[in-house]
Amino acid sequence: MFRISTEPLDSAVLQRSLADAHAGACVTFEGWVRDHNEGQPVVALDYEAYAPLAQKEGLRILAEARERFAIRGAVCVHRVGALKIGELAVWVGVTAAHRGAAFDACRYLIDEAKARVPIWKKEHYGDGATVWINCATRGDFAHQLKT
Amino acid sequence: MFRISTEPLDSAVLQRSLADAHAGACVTFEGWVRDHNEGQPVVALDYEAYAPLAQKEGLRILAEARERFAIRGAVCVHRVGALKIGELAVWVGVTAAHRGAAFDACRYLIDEAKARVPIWKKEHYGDGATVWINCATRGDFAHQLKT
Amino acid sequence: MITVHIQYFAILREQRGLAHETLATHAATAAALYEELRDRYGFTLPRDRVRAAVNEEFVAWEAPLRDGQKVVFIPPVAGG
Amino acid sequence: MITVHIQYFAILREQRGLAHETLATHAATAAALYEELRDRYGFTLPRDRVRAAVNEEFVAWEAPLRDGQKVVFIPPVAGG
Repeated sequence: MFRISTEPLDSAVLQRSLADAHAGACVTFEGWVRDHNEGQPVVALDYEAYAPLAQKEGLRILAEARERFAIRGAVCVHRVGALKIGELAVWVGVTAAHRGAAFDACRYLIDEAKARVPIWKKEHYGDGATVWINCATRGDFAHQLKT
Repeated sequence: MFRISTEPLDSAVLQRSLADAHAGACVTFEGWVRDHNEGQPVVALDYEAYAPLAQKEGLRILAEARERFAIRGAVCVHRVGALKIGELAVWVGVTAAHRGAAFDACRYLIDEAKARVPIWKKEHYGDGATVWINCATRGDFAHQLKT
Repeated sequence: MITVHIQYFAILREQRGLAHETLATHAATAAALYEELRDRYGFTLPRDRVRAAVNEEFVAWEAPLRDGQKVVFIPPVAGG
Repeated sequence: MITVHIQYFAILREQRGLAHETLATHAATAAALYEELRDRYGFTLPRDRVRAAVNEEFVAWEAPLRDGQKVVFIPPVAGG
């Protein structure tokens, strides 16, 4: 299951959705809003998604994980909207008979989701500045150096 | 924190204990009692620990993980007693600024805990037979083949 | 001349100053349309850091644009 | 002759039929004690699949045993 959520994520509920008597291992990844990035204090984040394409790309990544790894269940949910420090931005959970496949698939899902799913993150810093992550261009860097 | 627990584990409570505004990633591993092992239907499990030494060895493994990986928090709790299918046998959670360290440390902790901490598992099968896992000897296998 | 529906996200939405518009264009490909919009609105992202999507699927930059299509330009993603 | 306190776990507890005992022995090392108990109680695990712990720490098989120590033999572990 892949989902973009405008509501806060509840990891306990998400994990219960993976309950499975055939599974011996459950590995989860949670992405939390961190209070700093590359040395800068971060006070809040906005996440934004192109939901229809995010959904399709998310399902493709889940299908790839099922092909590559001997897993049973897999879920990825990404929050969008205005998030505060400590809030849950993304939840990935994978179950498998054995732990190796669960770890590998969970890592694959979050790595691919971060690289491919059309979701964007804007950081708000203590001084009021904001930056769309990964969108800086040479000109922006020059500007940042001057200020 | 390492702990041997005679009470059921609550993963939501354990994960909340890792809350940390400096952490951007939280990876957890849960070991669940699976309804089969190597083709045999399993109906229940007993876990037993040599608690004082388990505690010391668990803390050593956590300290090793802190030395090897750039992590912030790490918790491992293992349940002992009579467990039913689907119950949580072991919970490992790791937080870090970045996800790579959290995945690697979580994997290290469960691998080392399974290999080194004095905890034993007895499986109960559908036909009433029981086996202490990893304790079969050549004679046992011969016996199993005959029955 | 074709008419396309463009939706903007993230840094492109901010630099354009709106979230979607319907536009008549002579651009024959997604690439040509991005360069046209970049000239007009001063998008800072060069095309090689952006991807194109048409009707909710990623497309190659040189895929031909057709009348009535929904076009989205995807700035570098940053989920997680 | 020394007296040691032995605690049994898992398969060794079941094969011994009790969880702990205090024992007088001539065994000078953990290795000698395990072999003595194995002969007496028919433990199925050969020594190379077992580890020894004395006073709540793992020890080498050839570490000398002393009077009053707590000895535990550790069958192959299987946590998780």
